[in-house]
Amino acid sequence: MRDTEYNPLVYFIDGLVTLFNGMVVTWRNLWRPKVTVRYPYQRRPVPPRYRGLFYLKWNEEKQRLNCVGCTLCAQACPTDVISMVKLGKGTHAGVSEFTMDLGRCMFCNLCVEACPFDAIYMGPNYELASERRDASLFRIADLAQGGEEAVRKNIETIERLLAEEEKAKPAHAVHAAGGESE
Amino acid sequence: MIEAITQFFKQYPLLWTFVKAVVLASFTLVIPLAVIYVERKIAGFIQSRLGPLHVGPQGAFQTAADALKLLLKEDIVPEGADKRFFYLAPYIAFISTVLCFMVLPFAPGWVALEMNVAVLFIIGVSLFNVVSILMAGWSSNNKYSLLGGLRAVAQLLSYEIPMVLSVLAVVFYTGSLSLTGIIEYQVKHGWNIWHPPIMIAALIYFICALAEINRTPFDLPEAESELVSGFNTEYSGMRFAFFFASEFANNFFITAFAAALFFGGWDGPVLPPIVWTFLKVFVMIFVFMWVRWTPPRLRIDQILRFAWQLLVPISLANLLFAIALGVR
Amino acid sequence: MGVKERLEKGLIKVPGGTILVAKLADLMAWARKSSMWSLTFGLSCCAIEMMATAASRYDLDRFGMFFRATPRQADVMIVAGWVSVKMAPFIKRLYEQMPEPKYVIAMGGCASAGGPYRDSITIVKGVDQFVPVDVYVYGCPPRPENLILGILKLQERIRREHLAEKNGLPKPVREPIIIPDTGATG
Amino acid sequence: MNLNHLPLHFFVLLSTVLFAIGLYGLISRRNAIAVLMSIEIVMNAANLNFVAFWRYLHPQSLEGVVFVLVTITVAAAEVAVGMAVVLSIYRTLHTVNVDEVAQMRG
Amino acid sequence: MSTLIVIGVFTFVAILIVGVTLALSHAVAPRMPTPVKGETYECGAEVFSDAWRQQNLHIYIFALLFVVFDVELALLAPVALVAKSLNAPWLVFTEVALFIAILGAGLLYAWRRGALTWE
Amino acid sequence: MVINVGPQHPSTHGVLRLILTLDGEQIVACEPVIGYLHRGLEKMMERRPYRHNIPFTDRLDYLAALSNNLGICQCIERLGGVEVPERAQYIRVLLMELQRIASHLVFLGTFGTDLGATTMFLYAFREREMVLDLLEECTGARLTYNWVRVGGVPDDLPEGFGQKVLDFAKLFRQRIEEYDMLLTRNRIFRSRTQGVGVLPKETALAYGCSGPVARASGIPYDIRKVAPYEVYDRVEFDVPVFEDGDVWARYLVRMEELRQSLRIIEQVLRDMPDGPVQTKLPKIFKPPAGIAYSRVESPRGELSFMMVSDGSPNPVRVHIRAPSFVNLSVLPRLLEGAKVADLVAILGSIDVVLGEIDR
Amino acid sequence: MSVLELALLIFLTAVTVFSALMVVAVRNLIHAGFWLLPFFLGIGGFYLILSVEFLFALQLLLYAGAVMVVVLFALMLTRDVMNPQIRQTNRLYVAAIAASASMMTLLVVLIYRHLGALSVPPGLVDSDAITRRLGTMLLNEYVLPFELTSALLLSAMLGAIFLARNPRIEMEEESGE
Amino acid sequence: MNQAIENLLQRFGEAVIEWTQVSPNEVRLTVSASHWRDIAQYLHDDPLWQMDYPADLTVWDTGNEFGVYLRLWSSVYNHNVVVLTSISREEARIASLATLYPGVDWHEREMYDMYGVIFEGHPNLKRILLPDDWEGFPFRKDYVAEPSGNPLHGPQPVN
Repeated sequence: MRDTEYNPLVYFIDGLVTLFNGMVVTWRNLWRPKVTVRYPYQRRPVPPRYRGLFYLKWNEEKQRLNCVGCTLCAQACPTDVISMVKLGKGTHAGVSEFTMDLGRCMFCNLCVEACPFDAIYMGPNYELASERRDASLFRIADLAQGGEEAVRKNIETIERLLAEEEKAKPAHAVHAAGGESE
Repeated sequence: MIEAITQFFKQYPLLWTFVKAVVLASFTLVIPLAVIYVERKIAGFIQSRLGPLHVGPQGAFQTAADALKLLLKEDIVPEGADKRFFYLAPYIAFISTVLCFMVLPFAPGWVALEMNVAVLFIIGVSLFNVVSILMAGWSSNNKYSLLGGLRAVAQLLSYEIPMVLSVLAVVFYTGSLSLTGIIEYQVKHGWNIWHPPIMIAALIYFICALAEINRTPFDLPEAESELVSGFNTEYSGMRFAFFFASEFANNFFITAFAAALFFGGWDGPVLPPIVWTFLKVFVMIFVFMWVRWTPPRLRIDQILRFAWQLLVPISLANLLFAIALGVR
Repeated sequence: MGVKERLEKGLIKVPGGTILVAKLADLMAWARKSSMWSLTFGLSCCAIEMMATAASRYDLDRFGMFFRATPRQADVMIVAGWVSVKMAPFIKRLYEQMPEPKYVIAMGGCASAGGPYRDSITIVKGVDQFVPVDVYVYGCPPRPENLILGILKLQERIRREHLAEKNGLPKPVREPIIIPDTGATG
Repeated sequence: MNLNHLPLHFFVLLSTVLFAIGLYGLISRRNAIAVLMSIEIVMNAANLNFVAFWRYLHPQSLEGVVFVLVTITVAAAEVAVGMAVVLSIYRTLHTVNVDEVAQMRG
Repeated sequence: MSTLIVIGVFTFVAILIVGVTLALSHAVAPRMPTPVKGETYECGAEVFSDAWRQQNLHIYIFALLFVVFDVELALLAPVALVAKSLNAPWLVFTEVALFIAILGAGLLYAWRRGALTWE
Repeated sequence: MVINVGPQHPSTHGVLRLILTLDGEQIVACEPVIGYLHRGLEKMMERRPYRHNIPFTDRLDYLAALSNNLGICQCIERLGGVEVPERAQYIRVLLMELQRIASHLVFLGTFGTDLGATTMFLYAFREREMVLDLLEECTGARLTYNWVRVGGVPDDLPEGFGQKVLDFAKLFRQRIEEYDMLLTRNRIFRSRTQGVGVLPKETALAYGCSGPVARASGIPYDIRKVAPYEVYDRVEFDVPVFEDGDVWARYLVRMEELRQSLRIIEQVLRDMPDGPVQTKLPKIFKPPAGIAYSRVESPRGELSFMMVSDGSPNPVRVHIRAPSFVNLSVLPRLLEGAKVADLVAILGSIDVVLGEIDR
Repeated sequence: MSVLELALLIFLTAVTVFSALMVVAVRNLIHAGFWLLPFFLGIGGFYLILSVEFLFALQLLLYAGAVMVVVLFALMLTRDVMNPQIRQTNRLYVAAIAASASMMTLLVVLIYRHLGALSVPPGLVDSDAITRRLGTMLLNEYVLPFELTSALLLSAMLGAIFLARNPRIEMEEESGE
Repeated sequence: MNQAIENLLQRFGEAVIEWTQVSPNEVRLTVSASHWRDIAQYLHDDPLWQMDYPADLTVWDTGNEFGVYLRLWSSVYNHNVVVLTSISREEARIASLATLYPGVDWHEREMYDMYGVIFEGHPNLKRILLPDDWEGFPFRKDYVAEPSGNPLHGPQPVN
């Protein structure tokens, strides 16, 4: 298709023909169904693996969040997105506060992969625009599956469990009282 | 009712002229809104998308919102600019367009000014556009504007010649320099387009018209990817809107001119003449847009080479062809 | 001086002028929000998503938004990507060269808050440190839907700004809010 | 009186004034292009005079218009060649100043 | 004469419409000039030389060619007007052909000279 | 006349700044100014454990994030002597080639826009969305996938992925025909690209150009053939090489690579074995001291990572040989004597990504 | 004469004379170039008053269009040797004023001496007929000037191309051959 | 390849401190910095080597010294050569290869930018990625990295 010599007339006719070819393509596309998604009124489903805003999984059976506050995710994060306050100790430990800063998040999934307790997930929520700069800051109530209510129940459950544990092991009574250590 | 109003105004010719002027100038301002909307919609459909959709029904008020927004935008005049000419350029662009519309017959008798040399007048007046581009490009004191302006002028001038030559072929055929005369000739003798020399002339005219209204493949004056926005880089708000408006009004005009020259103007069965004019114009505008959204653009040297090495010789030869066949 | 005052000076004396002014101001807000031309200006990853937003699938033209290459004809600057100290003066200048009224959308975590480059020595931690930002679109990079949501939020904001102006309230502020360190362990 | 019945001396006087203005520019301008521009003024004044005289005195023959036609043609040719000369000078001597060009010639 | 008045009125109205619109825009649009805003746009960079500098001379040849051909068109226009009514087709054809041929020779010369191609 | 193009300019593909000296329409000299996206990524990587650096590479060449992921993972694997399961290698190749298609489609679209064919941009992005849908389904992200790990890939392909890819391949072959009709065969497009920005073979070699830029200049330099990695030595494909070295040749190389990628994808899907997709590795990864480098054929050319380890959990040095960085350095040579309008064609044909140039 | 017509006439005259003055007097030559536009249009307006529409169209096409653009191009291309601040007049400007003033005086005196001969009413003409007759004449009586014009244009074109050619191309061509 | 290596060792002797054959078509050479340019020139010119393609050049900082890494490829033989050397951190000077391999021009500028290594004989050694007025060389191990603040109003607190 490479041409060597310039001939105006040949070029002109060739130009018209190839232009017509192109116009056939555009004409064909004119009648094709449109691919546009009318976003605010119409949404595409996101695939199950989609990595959007992450959330803390709520365990209906145990009535608590799966998170035990082990900070493995925070350690796995390249950009220090996650910080948390651990609640309690031992097998029944949980989190009382879990904060993430979306402004730094790369949605890289490393934290999810690092979590051995199946506690955090990157969910399908991608609508993160806001007029407020601090909208990037997500506290535990925003992240937990079930919201404020779940957090309250979570703390209740864990404190109850901790209290039970304390009864079972009176030797460690001194430490379990406050339940606040990192 | 309309008769009465017309009758009333006809008693005061000056007032009547004034009314016509206001109507036509407003038309020049309003028609771009329609043309731009159609253009964006067609571009959208060609490109597998929907185009303006959410402002008004099917996005119909989109261009009105654009115009209103431009009205509300700050009007920046760069410090380094040659202010006087910076202010003046949009005026000239707009005047040129309005004066073109002035001699354009929309339907029998629907012409603001019957001129014997309308064709020459149109060509002359459309050269004002060149001056305004040169003015805008130069006075902005911006390198992109200047380069864009010079390119635009070289291109417009070069394509003016074959365009006028193809128009002259029509003049040889119809023996009239007035648009009304040309259309009336066609009403009597059939459309010009059916004659072989005029077909070639129409093709040349079509190509030149693409160049004159800066459509791809000749959209160099505002070649966005090279010279930012060409000669109107520094223009903002309403001043830019006037360039934009006159460009799209020119788009309308150049197709209406073509309709008058080649396709019998208002001539057509059943429907009223004015409808025919608009029908022809919008069909042609559609073709223009269809072409516009297909090929890439040419380089400036290729554009000029194409005009002078091909279009001018062909249209000169075609002129002789037209004389040989048309002058009997 | 606001548009309203200027209009009022001329119109308020006419009976019914107030209503007219109010209607006109509504119209203005409508025009501003339904015709936001954006500056062709992409920095990095987010710019590709911005292009994808303008492309067929998401089609910004639906909202009357298209890209203008020169800041003189743009209303919105979408800062899409991280901003280095070398780039910041350019962005500032481009912002300054846009005509009023103008809006800024910070697209992506980098433009909003510095993104993952929190310990980089050359990345500015959010463009709101030198230009006022109206809408922050978080995500890395934000999905096109997310950007469209940001644009809708901006439209909402324009409407609200206009309402505030109409009711004599102060405009919503556009000052940077520097959030405190979340105390993460590095 | 109608505009169509203006006295002839109006046109003659007008073209005289324009001619004088053009003459002034012709002599006083230093830039070669400006000199050419002044020549255009002079020519236009002359054209106006031709047309006016033809229109008033010999409207039946068309010599005045033909003459103007030729003048315009010549003027265009003159501009084309003149500007080419100026640009040629500009490229070689890097000036368009008439005086300087005259000095440099020797 | 009346033509002049009509053209004058149209020009006047066009100016008026542009002027009124611009004035309206001036009245309602905000104005906040700053020194940076007044600077020439240069892709965001600082301005380092003004645009009023020498341009490519070659573009000029096209303007010159345009003038020459424009004159030719102006001369052909009245001929085209009467060609049909003259009832002497071959006379018209030969004269116009000669006219065009002379100019065509010039175009050919320009072409051969390389004036129609850009460097 | 000195003219400044960029950093904000529609056709500089990001924030490249060019200071052009013009004589009329002709470019006399060109000085690229880069670094407007510099973020000291290599330095940042030195402060992080090896595996934390993988997501950062997404943001290098953001059009081909997976190639970058693969590059750094291979480098770490070589440093630590990690074996990759066979199925993971196949998945990697599959994703790389899908990625290559997506990246070349961006090239096609932006190149079209630069030359004025705006519709091409929208068609290319329309098809790119299809690829992105596939990649999103597999990896969970649209642009910054982060889907290669040291020792494999994080997860297997989703259910029915192969069939979807094959369906796409079938449709895409038709669409390539359409692109040819719309753009490649177009006379205007050809006259805009043929003979423009000619890069002779010697210059391309001396400047170290790689990828389509080198292959268009007659250098058969494709890492997939020269130093095969993963399973590229088990699939059949051709490396398109053109001798002309102009914009047109660079364009054709990429168009041909689209077809070759489809070919590879089909073979990979046919041959893919079952098995694990990831090797188990210790929590804290400490490779032995040494220097390792890996080479990957990214859509833009030879992407290589060099890592220096001293046995600690963090690398001593990570160096990224970004193909765009090297390819861009030849731009001043290409632009000498070109016209202003050719600038966009030439720059577009090099297909730079500023993210990896500035690092 | 109606008030409007008088106003139009005064306006036209004023524009023509003023813009002509600006062309010769303005320091910034680009401005002077742009001032040519109203001047040419003004002259065209007088052609309309004299009811020669064809000449008006010609004036638009050739002067306001072509000549204007060429002059502006030339000015822009040689812009770098012009400084809008410096005086654009030479030492002769006093002499120039004197010359043009005396010329004008002479002419005015001459006109007044022959005022009687000039006070004739204009003949009636049909604008369209003029154009048609012009075409006919160009094909019959004035066929020689018609063809000669073509030759003149040819020579102008040749000259212009010869002069404005780019020396760089020439050199390349010569070295290439 | 073996013949080529023998020739090289013979030609430069002590200057080649160490060499290993990594794979059939890849050699890794450790050379002394003083012969940097000569060896590169030899590899470029010698008909048995013909290393005409500069693939990569970089510098790293071990804290004690700078290592320099050059990778070349031969389009004729499809051979790869990695040339390593080390230079002292105080001196930080080495001969430039930019005139020999234009492709390493920008690499050398970048290394100057980041490490302050001066490539002697480089035609245009100035900063490339960082702003021209940047102080210090940020990739050096002893560079105190302060996260950046607002570039237009001086440093600001960083979150």
